[in-house]
Amino acid sequence: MIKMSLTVQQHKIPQWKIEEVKELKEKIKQHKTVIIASLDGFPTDKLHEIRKKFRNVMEIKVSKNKLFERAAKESGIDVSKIEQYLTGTNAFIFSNKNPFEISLMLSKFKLKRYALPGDKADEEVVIPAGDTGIPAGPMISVFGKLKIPTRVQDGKIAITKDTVVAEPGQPIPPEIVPVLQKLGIMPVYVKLRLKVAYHDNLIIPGEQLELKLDEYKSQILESYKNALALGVEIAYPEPEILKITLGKAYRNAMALAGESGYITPESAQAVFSLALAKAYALAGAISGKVDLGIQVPT
Amino acid sequence: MEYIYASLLLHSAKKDITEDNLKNVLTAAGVNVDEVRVKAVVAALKEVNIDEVLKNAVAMPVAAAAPAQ
Amino acid sequence: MEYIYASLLLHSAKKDITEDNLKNVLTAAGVNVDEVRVKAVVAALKEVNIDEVLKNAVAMPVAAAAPAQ
Amino acid sequence: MEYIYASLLLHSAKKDITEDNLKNVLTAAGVNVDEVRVKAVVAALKEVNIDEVLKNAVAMPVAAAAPAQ
Amino acid sequence: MEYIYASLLLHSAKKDITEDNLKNVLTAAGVNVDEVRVKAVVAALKEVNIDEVLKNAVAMPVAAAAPAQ
Amino acid sequence: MEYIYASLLLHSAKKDITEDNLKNVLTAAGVNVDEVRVKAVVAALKEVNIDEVLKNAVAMPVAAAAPAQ
Amino acid sequence: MEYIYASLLLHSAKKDITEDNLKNVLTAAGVNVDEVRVKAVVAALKEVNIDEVLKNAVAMPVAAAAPAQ
Repeated sequence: MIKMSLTVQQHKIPQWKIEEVKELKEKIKQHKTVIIASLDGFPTDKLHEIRKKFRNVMEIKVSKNKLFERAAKESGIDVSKIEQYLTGTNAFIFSNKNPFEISLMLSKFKLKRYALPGDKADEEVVIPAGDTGIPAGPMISVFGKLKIPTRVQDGKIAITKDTVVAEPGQPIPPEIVPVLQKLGIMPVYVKLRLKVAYHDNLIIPGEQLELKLDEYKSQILESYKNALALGVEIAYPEPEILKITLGKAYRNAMALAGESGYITPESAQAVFSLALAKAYALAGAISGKVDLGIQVPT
Repeated sequence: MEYIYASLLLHSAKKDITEDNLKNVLTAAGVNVDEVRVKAVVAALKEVNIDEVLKNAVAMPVAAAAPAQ
Repeated sequence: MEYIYASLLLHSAKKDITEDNLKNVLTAAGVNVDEVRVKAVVAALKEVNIDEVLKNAVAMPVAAAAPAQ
Repeated sequence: MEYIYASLLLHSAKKDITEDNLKNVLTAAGVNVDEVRVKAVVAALKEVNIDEVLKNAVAMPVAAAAPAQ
Repeated sequence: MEYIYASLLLHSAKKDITEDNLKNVLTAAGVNVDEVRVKAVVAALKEVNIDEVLKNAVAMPVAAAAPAQ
Repeated sequence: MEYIYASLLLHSAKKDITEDNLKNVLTAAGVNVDEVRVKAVVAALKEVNIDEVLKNAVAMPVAAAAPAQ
Repeated sequence: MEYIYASLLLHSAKKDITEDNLKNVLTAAGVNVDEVRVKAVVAALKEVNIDEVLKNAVAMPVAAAAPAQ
């Protein structure tokens, strides 16, 4: 008897953990998509902004990896495929949306933070003209070094002209970091890093979740061009394609007229343009050696 | 491209691009006329402003070609 | 350009561009055939490698004018 | 490019580009459907205005094509 | 353009562009299939080296003048 | 293109492009003159304002720079 | 440009561009021949692969003047 109760004692799990696993299980059950996002290096106050912005689309819960793993296992998820992502501090996102859509939404939502020394700018950093409220003192030489024009006004430093101190992608001069904070300028973006999505029994690694829309656009363009080219090739009778086919036929006709020297009021331009182009090319080829008494456009 | 050249020929001759006209021209050129295609081409061309298309085609490089051999 | 379109039609239909063929096509298109022109075109095209011309015409950069809106 | 062609086919047929529609088309074409890819394409194309992209393409030269052999 | 996209889808999936395949794809896309058109497209594409056409389509100078708005 | 070059030569020399002048130039160049073609060219040029055409041709970005040797 | 047109005429007629030939053509066109220039042109053209030059001239985008309207 005593032994048994000891065993129970050993496995006793705090009530809050039991509750949390239960809650996580509920959320897993209720949502088609579960995404594990890394909070390492992510300012926690920003999580609040994301929650607020997307509260109709997703739920975000910060929890311990062990608890999530247990909830996932008890929900029938093959944990072996996600345990590699259950390290560090994570947030768990629950949604019924396609995980790629979630990823797009999150990447389009620009969250900004103050710069830290060593950061690169994600957008142009401009020190605006106006009072800084900074007392005249050693900061004047910092501004001077960064070629920010200043003057002293009532004992405070005033910037006389909007000045760019970093272009996007450039490192932000560490000396200016405190000034940026003072002026309320947040030039660095923070993004929730999605590590993996679980959706409809599919495991989708984070790097795949990042949709390159430009690539899709260029593929659409290429496909369309291919379709038009193929359509033109078989003279597919559809207005969209016929327009191009007619143009091609017309240019063929002009080319043939030009090459055979067939003159009509319509083709004269093509015929003589071709002849002239050739004449000028030939003139150009010898213009260095012969004074032709003409000006050769080059 | 036969149907297209035939259509442009008619257009250039200021004739309507009708099924009959198209068939006549194609037949005269020894083309085995495909009725369905004729219908499709005539229908599609109704939606196209040929003069406009040709004008734009000219805005494009005037053709050319390798030197006649 | 009727004579050129008619020639291209014949070429495209893999028929020889002869005076007779050209006249037939043009007549079918309702064109009043000008014998001199027919002869001239047939003679001129004899000196031209049409396939070559067409290939180059098409391969050319068609720096499309943006459609004027 | 199968997924893109299938999507453009649906777009051209004025059908929604949904996972189910896309899978149906791809399967009919004998493509082994990759679920993840389908989801990615559907999500991406929700963000891309296909008509807009195509409109820009039309301003483009489509000279196209090898000479008919 | 549905018939063209469907053909390109099949080509891209390395399937033959046959009447049956084309019809399957179009039907799956919810297109009301026009038998005659299917026949015409399949016949026309038989004479075309699609890979060659696509190669040139891509090689085309994409002078994509964005339509001036 | 002989007939065109000969015409341009006459035009450039400020001579009328008449059948006789054209024949003279072509003969001097050793060309076997085809009367029909001469007639056709002279007749066609009557309908064309050569100065205008040449002006446009030159105004064009005829990027006809000599190939770098 | 008379000397160039005359040279192109000879080249196009597959005649050698010699001083005599050039003078003949120019004289036939009513041009007052400048002996020095004839010599210079003939000498310079000897060093030029005319076919090559013409081919390149043609391959160039002769971007036709867009119809101004």
